[in-house]
Parts: sequence; structure tokens; C-alpha cells
Amino acid sequence: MIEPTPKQVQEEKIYRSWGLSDSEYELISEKILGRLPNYTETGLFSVMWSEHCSYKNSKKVLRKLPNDSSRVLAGPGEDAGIIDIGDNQAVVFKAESHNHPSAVEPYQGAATGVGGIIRDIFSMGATPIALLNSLKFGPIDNDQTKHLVKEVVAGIGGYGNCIGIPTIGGEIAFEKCYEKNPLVNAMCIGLLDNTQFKHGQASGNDNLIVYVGAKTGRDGIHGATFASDEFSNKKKKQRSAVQVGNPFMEKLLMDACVEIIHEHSEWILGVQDMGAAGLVSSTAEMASKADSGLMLNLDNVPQRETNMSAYEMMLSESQERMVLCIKPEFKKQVLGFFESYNLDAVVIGKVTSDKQYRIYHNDELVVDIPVDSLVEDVPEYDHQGIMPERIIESKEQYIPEMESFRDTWLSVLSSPTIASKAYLYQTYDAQVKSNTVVKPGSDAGVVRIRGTRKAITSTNDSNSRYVYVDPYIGGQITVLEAARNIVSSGGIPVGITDCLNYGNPEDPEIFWELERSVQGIADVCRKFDVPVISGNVSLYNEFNKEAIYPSPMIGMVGLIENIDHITTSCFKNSGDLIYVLGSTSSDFNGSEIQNLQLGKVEGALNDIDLDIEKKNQNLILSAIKQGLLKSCHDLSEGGLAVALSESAFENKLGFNIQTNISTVEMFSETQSRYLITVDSKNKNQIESLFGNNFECLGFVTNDSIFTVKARDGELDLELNEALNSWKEAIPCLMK
Amino acid sequence: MLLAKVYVTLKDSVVDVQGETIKDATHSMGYKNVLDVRMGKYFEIKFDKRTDDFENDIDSICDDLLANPNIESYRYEIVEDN
Amino acid sequence: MLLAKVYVTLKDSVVDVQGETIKDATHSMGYKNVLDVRMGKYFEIKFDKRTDDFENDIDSICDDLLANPNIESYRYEIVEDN
Amino acid sequence: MKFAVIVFPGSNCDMDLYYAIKDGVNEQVELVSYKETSLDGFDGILIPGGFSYGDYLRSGAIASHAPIINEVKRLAELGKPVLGICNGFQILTEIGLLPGTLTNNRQNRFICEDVQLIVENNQTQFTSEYELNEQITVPIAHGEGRYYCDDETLQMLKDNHQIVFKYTHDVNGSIEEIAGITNKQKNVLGMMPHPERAIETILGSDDGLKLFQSMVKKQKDEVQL
Ligand SMILES: Nc1ncnc2c1ncn2[C@@H]1O[C@H](COP(=O)(O)OP(=O)(O)O)[C@@H](O)[C@H]1O
Ligand SMILES: [Mg+2]
Repeated sequence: MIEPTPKQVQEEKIYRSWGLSDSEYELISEKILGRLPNYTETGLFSVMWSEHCSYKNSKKVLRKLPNDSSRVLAGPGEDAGIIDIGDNQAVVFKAESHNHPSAVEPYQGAATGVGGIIRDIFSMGATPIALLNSLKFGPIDNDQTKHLVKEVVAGIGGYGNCIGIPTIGGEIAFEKCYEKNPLVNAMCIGLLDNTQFKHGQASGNDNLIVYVGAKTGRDGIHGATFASDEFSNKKKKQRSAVQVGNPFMEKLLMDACVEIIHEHSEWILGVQDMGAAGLVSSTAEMASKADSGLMLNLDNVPQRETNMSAYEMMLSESQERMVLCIKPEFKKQVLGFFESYNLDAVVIGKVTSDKQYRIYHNDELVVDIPVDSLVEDVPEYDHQGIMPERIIESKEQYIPEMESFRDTWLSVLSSPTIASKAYLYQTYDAQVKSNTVVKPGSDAGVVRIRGTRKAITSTNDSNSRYVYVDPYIGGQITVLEAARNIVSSGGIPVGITDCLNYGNPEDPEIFWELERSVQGIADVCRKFDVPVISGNVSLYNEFNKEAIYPSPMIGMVGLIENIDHITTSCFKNSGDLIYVLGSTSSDFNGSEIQNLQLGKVEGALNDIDLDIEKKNQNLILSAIKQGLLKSCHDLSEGGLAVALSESAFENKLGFNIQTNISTVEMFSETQSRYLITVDSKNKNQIESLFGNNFECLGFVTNDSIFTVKARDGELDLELNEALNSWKEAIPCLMK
Repeated sequence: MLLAKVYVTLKDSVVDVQGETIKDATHSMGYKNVLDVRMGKYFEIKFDKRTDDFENDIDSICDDLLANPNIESYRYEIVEDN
Repeated sequence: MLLAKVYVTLKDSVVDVQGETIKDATHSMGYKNVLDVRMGKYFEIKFDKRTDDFENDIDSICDDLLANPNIESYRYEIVEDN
Repeated sequence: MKFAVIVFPGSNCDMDLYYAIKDGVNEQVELVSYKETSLDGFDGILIPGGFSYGDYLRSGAIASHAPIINEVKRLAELGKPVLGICNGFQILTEIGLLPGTLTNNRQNRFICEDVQLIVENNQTQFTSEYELNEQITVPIAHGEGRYYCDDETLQMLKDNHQIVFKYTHDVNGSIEEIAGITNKQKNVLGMMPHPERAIETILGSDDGLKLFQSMVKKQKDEVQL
């Protein structure tokens, strides 16, 4: 192929198909370069200035999020954020979305999503200790969705299991709006044993740039180069740009990178993974952060395919590749080190002092632009939001119809959002490394830190129904729900990573959703002093102009100071007293039962009293620290009915309760509530701690029966019948 | 009875992570003249009898089930098998 | 250059879990005339040149690496490939 | 007693085993690379779980050509204890130290869960601390754990009491619910469940501990003789 000339790029407006607007192109050619960029340069600008790399549409909104606290060692800007957990240890975590790749090729899309987020963690020198994921699909009522679910789950497991990092938690939801646009968000947590970490920087004149890992192919290049034949005959096309993950190679890469950063820190100045926009994004960012320039020679890049152009090599998203900046005197040692791991490592360039980004290919200078133009000069867009018409500001609550208390109870349990996801998450190795104390199935996953009394707890949460009906309060709830899960397991929330999944931000209504929900998230984070230290934005999640629900996903990490505090959601012994902390009112807008009965969610949400929320979190933590709680489960979707059932299932214990709450209110989703059990001998102690904001419901039984006397109705339900509805729903749909 | 022999292979442009690992293994076993290994799948499907749209049926089975059209291509032969 | 095409199949006596799953899937897709599906592996190995003991080498690669003699058998063809 | 944990590229339960020995039974343990050719000085060989070489081609297949394998075979022939867990079991069948094969689970997917095992034979150096028919809780985490062998082999396993652990129910389609077997001499044990993940109650179970205690006891008894 003969590359178009700079003139052709301009005249035929080739840049448009790569996502650059006319005004952006003009800015580049007239203001930044003072000449027309050539084909390759235009390609570099187009990816570096994409939303994915530059956040040009969301930066302003992201600034709302607080990113500092006394524990933060590094916030957004690095591959991942870092939180101090004491004793010279820190945790590093980040979440990443892989929605579009997973829609196109579900297995590999999900697998490479996991692979990518793991690289972000070990590139900081941290040892990955846990994975989580948040998945959203359409309802499982057709073969296509079944296939998507099966392949995405297999891809996540395939990668995580093979590389040997336990998957300790996550969430899976089903909603019509995700049918053609599934969400696949993955999160990784790493442990830094020494708070000395490696910045992703390329500094110091003449220091060397080393490429490590898999060879470069034409993977993931969706530019104009072969776009035409790509979409013409989908099934029979002979070329494919799909990235394929190689967890085996990543395991070698991970072990090698962690070891070299720990043992030979004097050899290296910076480490960065090659993620989206591969070589260009990793190297340009490394140089820009260090205020340096860079010279690369593409002829040295290990290549899997023949005749690759500079454009293709720079933009390739081949997986399992890293870039290091090293001191020249250690070149031999570094290359030898990676060779002992059977990994390709070659010098592909060096750091320069003039802040230019220069690329040579076939002995020709093919790119010569200021480094900062790629990273710093991206225009920022300020969109104006408009409140969508569907938003009903009335806080009047939907009141469920209930013919049969029992049937409603069972149908809520078997609703896919509520039903057990074990059939799916059981395909993830949750225990490898032998540190997992709480596996998927409780409120939050927990891994202990070997050699200490500490443990880390984490959860992924998003309830896009709430965000859809009321972005601001919905945003608040997303953070609060995550925090309740952390607190229930015995942890103090210490930090957040997020994936902000929305539709097209150029649509003012969608921008409004984005702005309002992030405001809600930010306000809660400030109030609770929980910083957002990393994250990811995924916009344009639409199919045929139908956007997904606004879906911010919160990945929260908590610190458990003493493993004795680890608490799980399941009932432990018959005779234990059951309490609900927090009061219940009619909160049905956006709820599971509203969705079940109306087939949709609507109506504004009641305001949340953040002081009560905070107070209840503190009460739970203090009860846990005093050793008073046998179990603790936050109340979320499906309300008290679901929480009671879930707590009963694991150990097959029944319960006998009597309450002032009405039968419909058993399904109300009032915030800030917890279901706890307590040894009866601690009755007085817990009640005096809780003050007046609780109800003692009854006790745990060993007769496998759910007995409920509500204000206006009763229930006697066999545990096994309830268990079946809850446990078999997903396997049944997947058949 | 009919037997369809289906060969599913990765498209050339797709990295074959298994093939590469196998190639490395052959080298460490001493077979240095191995230049490349590609790994695919091979299916033998027995059919009762020829249907009206037989080749079409096989194409659909391949497209929807045996091969992942995003990264793989396939070919097949049909032989009588009695 | 030489190309060896290697076919590895499960012995008849061994249950083919994946084959059965695929057979069930073809039935639920409506292809009721599928009697049996067996899944095997297919390799394309490129060699630099013919060595003295060429067929012997390929046999060893198959016996020692590509096939598990407990449950699988193999066959191959060699073609010139230039 | 001094144990070697063999580390292949892609092994990922090596540290779990390391800690099971070091902290679980307080014995000496070293990680030994697949590239080594000597295991002199070790009293027991442990082959960990994971995905050696990504489990590409077939689980255990590529690892069976690693330099260390000859030495593993040599020590096994000398009667030293060799324990392979999960991928380790798959490797032991691939190198012919144990009969049979591990193939895809009946469900055709990976399964991670706690399972119940029955100790079928407590007269081995790996199980002497268990009661006969004792029921223990040990996690599994595998996609290819369905044990298969031909009828003749099965009969031989039974006649020689080589079946050491069985699942209490059909977990993955294994013949006769087999979860772990030894060789004829009973110094090589392969099992799919992970005893090294069950050595502390905080992790859910410590039922795996007795397996390592049995190995240590056997060696101490021998030293005393
Ligand atoms: N994709 C997944 N991966 C791992 N674990 C999951 C996944 N989806 C759900 N789970 C687990 O199932 C349990 C219930 O999930 P969920 O109902 O979302 O919890 P909650 O409402 O408390 O946030 C949790 O322990 C969660 O970690
Ligand atoms: Mg919860």
C-alpha cells in the first residue's frame, strides 16, 4: 500500500475516519506543527487525542472527584493509584473497561481486558493479589446473549485462572439496555511491599528505551488502513484485527517485571505497559511526564507480521508488551535478565533532551513532532448538559401490588439481578495464592496480607437503575453501596477506582447524566474522605443511538486492620438474634420490585441523609471491632427479604422473625441499612451501642424454614424452595 | 452415512499463542529445523443422510459453533462413510 | 520448506466431552441428522528442510508432544511448501 | 525434612505449597527451577498446580519435557515421595509416573469450589494421619480434572489400592469419582484437589494439613530406624 501524502490526508479528510475533527486537524497543522502532518503523524494524533487516551470530553467532569487523602501516595496520572496501608506497605489498584472489544469478540475482549488491567498494576512494581469484575448484559432470553455471557465469563476466567491471580468478587446484572452493548469492567489490586514504586517515566538524556514481551502484529488497529474490507463481509474475511490474549506470556512478564523492579531497581528509571494505542501512548506519556524527548527506531521492534508500516506498528494493540526506560550501562544485564524468562527484550530507542518525538522506520525519519503535542495539547471540550425528559423529579414512591407475599418473595429471588451468580463466578479461581479469606458470595471479597494481621477487602458496585432514574442520588448510592459492602466485611473504605460507562457525551442529556452522577459520587467521596485514585471513562456506549443506562462502576478497596474483624454475610448459629440497623420506609422507585412489576424503573429517589449513613457505618465497624457481630449483610436490591434469604442460604439455617414492617416494605430498598446477627448473650451490649435506630427481628433457626410475621401478612417458606429459586435461576436460563 | 471433516484454523494475522509455545518446545527438544507451528481444530461430524441444504447446514454449524469467525477460518471435506 | 499436517484424534474408546457438547448444540440448533461429533487437533508444522531422519523426527514430535498416547492417536501428511 | 517445589514457567500454586510446608508443617522447603538437573539433597518432591506453559496444547504436556523431569523420575524410582497437585498431577500422568489421563471436566468448564473427599486408603505415606474413609473438605480449581483410564488400568488401581482419594459425588465426571491416585509403589501421589489451600481454618479448612504431616512423619520414622 502506498501511503497517502500529507496533502491527500488533508484534502481527502482521511483524519475524519480516525476520529479527528476538522478543527482538531487545523489546530495540529496550523498552530502546533506549522505544517501538514504526514499520514503516520496524523494517526498518532488521532489515537492520542481520542477520548480513550485524552479524556477530552470528560476531563472537566473528572475534576469534580477528590483524589487525595492522608493515605494517597499517588493518584490519577500513573498506571494506577497507590494507597498507603501502613508498615511500609501500599495497595495499588485500578479498573478498566473493555466494553467494545468484548462486544465484538467476547472471549478475547474480556480476556485482554483482564490482561490489560493486570499490566497496569505490575508495571508499578506491585504484585497483583486480587481481581474483580463488573459485567452487564441484556436479559438472558436469546442465544446471542447466552453466547456473550458464556464467552465473556470464560474469557475472564481463562486469563485470571491461568495467570494465577484470584478473582475475589464482582457483580453481574442484566438489563435490556446492555443487550447490544455489554459492559465488561475489570479491576486489579496489587500489593507494594515497599512504598518505593516506579513511575512510568522516561528521563535522562541517552537513557535507553527497551521493548519487552510479545511481538507486534497488526492487532487492534481499527484505522482506515483496512477498515473497508473489515466490515464488508464479516464472516468470511481473512484478516482479523482482534487482539488475542496470552496469559502464559503475561505471567512471565509479570514475574519478570516485579522481580526486576524489586531486585534491580538501580537498572531502571521507568516502566510502563503498552495498553490502548500501544507503542505511541506508552512512550509518549513516559517522555512527556519526564519533560524529555524520545527517539525510536521501529526497525528494532520485534514484529510478528511482515511489511508493517510505521503507522501500524505505532498503533498496534498487540497484548503482553511493556516498555522500560533503563540506564545504558545496565543494558546487558537487563536484556540478559529478560532472556532468562524467555522473553524478547530489545532496545528500540533512547531518551533525548529536546522534547521532540522522533520515529525512524526503514532508515527514514517518519515522525518528528513535539512530545507534548500528543499528550498535553489536546483540546478540552466543555459540554452543556440538559436534563432528560424522562427524569421525573417527583419523589412520590411507586407502591408495589402484592397478591401473594410468598410468590413475590420467590419471584424476587429468582430475578436474574438478584439470583445467585455462583454458576458463573465458580469458573473463576478465587483461592489461588492461598490468601482468600472471603470468596465471592458474601458482600465483599477479602484477601489477607500474609505475614501481617491485615487484610484487604474489595467490591465492585453499580446500580445503574438508580442512576438512570436519578443520576445525582444514584451516583451517591453507588458509592454508598460499595462502602456498605466494605464495612459489612469489616473494612474501612480507603480508596476508589471507577469505570464511568455512559453513552455519547455530545448528546446533552447524556452529558447531564454524566455530570450529575459524577457530582453525586464526588460529594459522597468528600464526605467520607474516600479518594478516587484511578479510573477509566468509557463513552459512546450506544447501539443504534440507544444509549445504555448511565453506569458508573465503583471499585472500592477497604483495609481490615485485623483479620479477626473479617465478617461475612451468612448466618452462623441457630439462636442468634437478628437485627436490622437503620429504619425502613417506602423506597420503591428504581427498585428491583418496581422493575419486576412494571418492566421499567422510574421516579425520583428519596434524599439520603449522609450523616445517618456515616453514623451507621461507624456503628457497624465498632460492633465488629468489639467482636459483637456473627454476621453482617448490607441491604441492597430486593431489600430485607433478599438479605434475609441470602444470609440463610450458605449454612442452610432458617429464621423466625416478627416485624413492624409491612409485607411490601420487606422489598423496600431504603438506604443505610444492615442485617446483622448477634449471640443472644450480647443482646444488651448491641442494643445500647445501636441506640434507637434498630429493630430486633427475631432469631436464626435450624429448622430450614423462613417464618415471617410482618405487620400485615405472614410467610412460611421452606428454605429449600427459596434456595432453588435463587440458585437455579441463572443455570436454568443459560441452558 | 456421511462424514464431514472440518478444519478450523486461526487466521494468519492472528497470533497463535499455543503454536508459538509448542514451537519453542520443539526447539528445546532439539528439533531446531521447526520454523513455525500453527495449531487448529479438527472435527469429524457424522450425519445420518444428506439433507436438501446439506452444505449450507455445514456452513452454519461451522460459522455458529465450530469456528469463531472473528479470528478463525474453516474448510471442510465431505466423504461418504458406510 | 516442508509442511507437515498433523491430525490428532481421540481414540474411539475415549469419551469426547467436547464433541458431545457440540453434538447436543447442533441438535438444539435443529440439525437432527448429526449422529456424532468428535473433536481433535490439527497442526501445521513448517520445517526448514528435510533432515536425515525426517519421518522419524515427526513421529517423535507427535508421540512425545502433540499426542497423548493414552487417549489419542495421530496421522500426518508431508507436503512441499515453497 | 527438606522439600523441593518444582517451578515451571506458568506454575502458580508454587508459593501456596511453599508456605504449606514452611508454615504448615515447619519443615525446610526450596523452590527449584524447571531448568535444574539435580535434586540431590531433597527428601520430597512437590509439583505444584497452575498452568505450566499456559496448559497450551494439553495440560502438563510441554512441562513433561523440562530438564528437571529426568531427575524427578530418578528420585521417584529411588522411592522418594513425589506429590503432584492439580497441574502437578497432570504432569505426573504425562511423564508416565502415574497411569491414566486428566481430561476436560464433564461440564466442559473450569470449576472452583470446596469439595468433600473420602480417604480411600490411609496406608500410604501421604495419608497415614487420616482415618480410613475419613471425609475431608478440600478445594478444587480445575478445568481438566476428569480422571480417565482404561478398564484394565482401573482394575489394577483397585487391586493395588492405588486409589487414595475419591469425591463423595460426581464432581467432574472422573471414573469412579477418582480424585487422587498413587503409583504401584505408593511413593508417587497425584491429586486434583488442593490440600495446600486447606491448611488454615481462616482459609476455610485445614483438612489438607494431615497430608503433609503424614509425609513428614514417614520420613522422621525412617530416620529413626
Ligand atoms: N462477576 C463476578 N465475579 C466474581 N464474583 C461475583 C461476580 N458477580 C457476583 N459475584 C459475587 O456474588 C456476590 C453477590 O453479588 P451482589 O449481589 O452484586 O452483591 P452486593 O449486592 O452485596 O453488592 C458477591 O460476593 C459478588 O462478589
Ligand atoms: Mg452487599
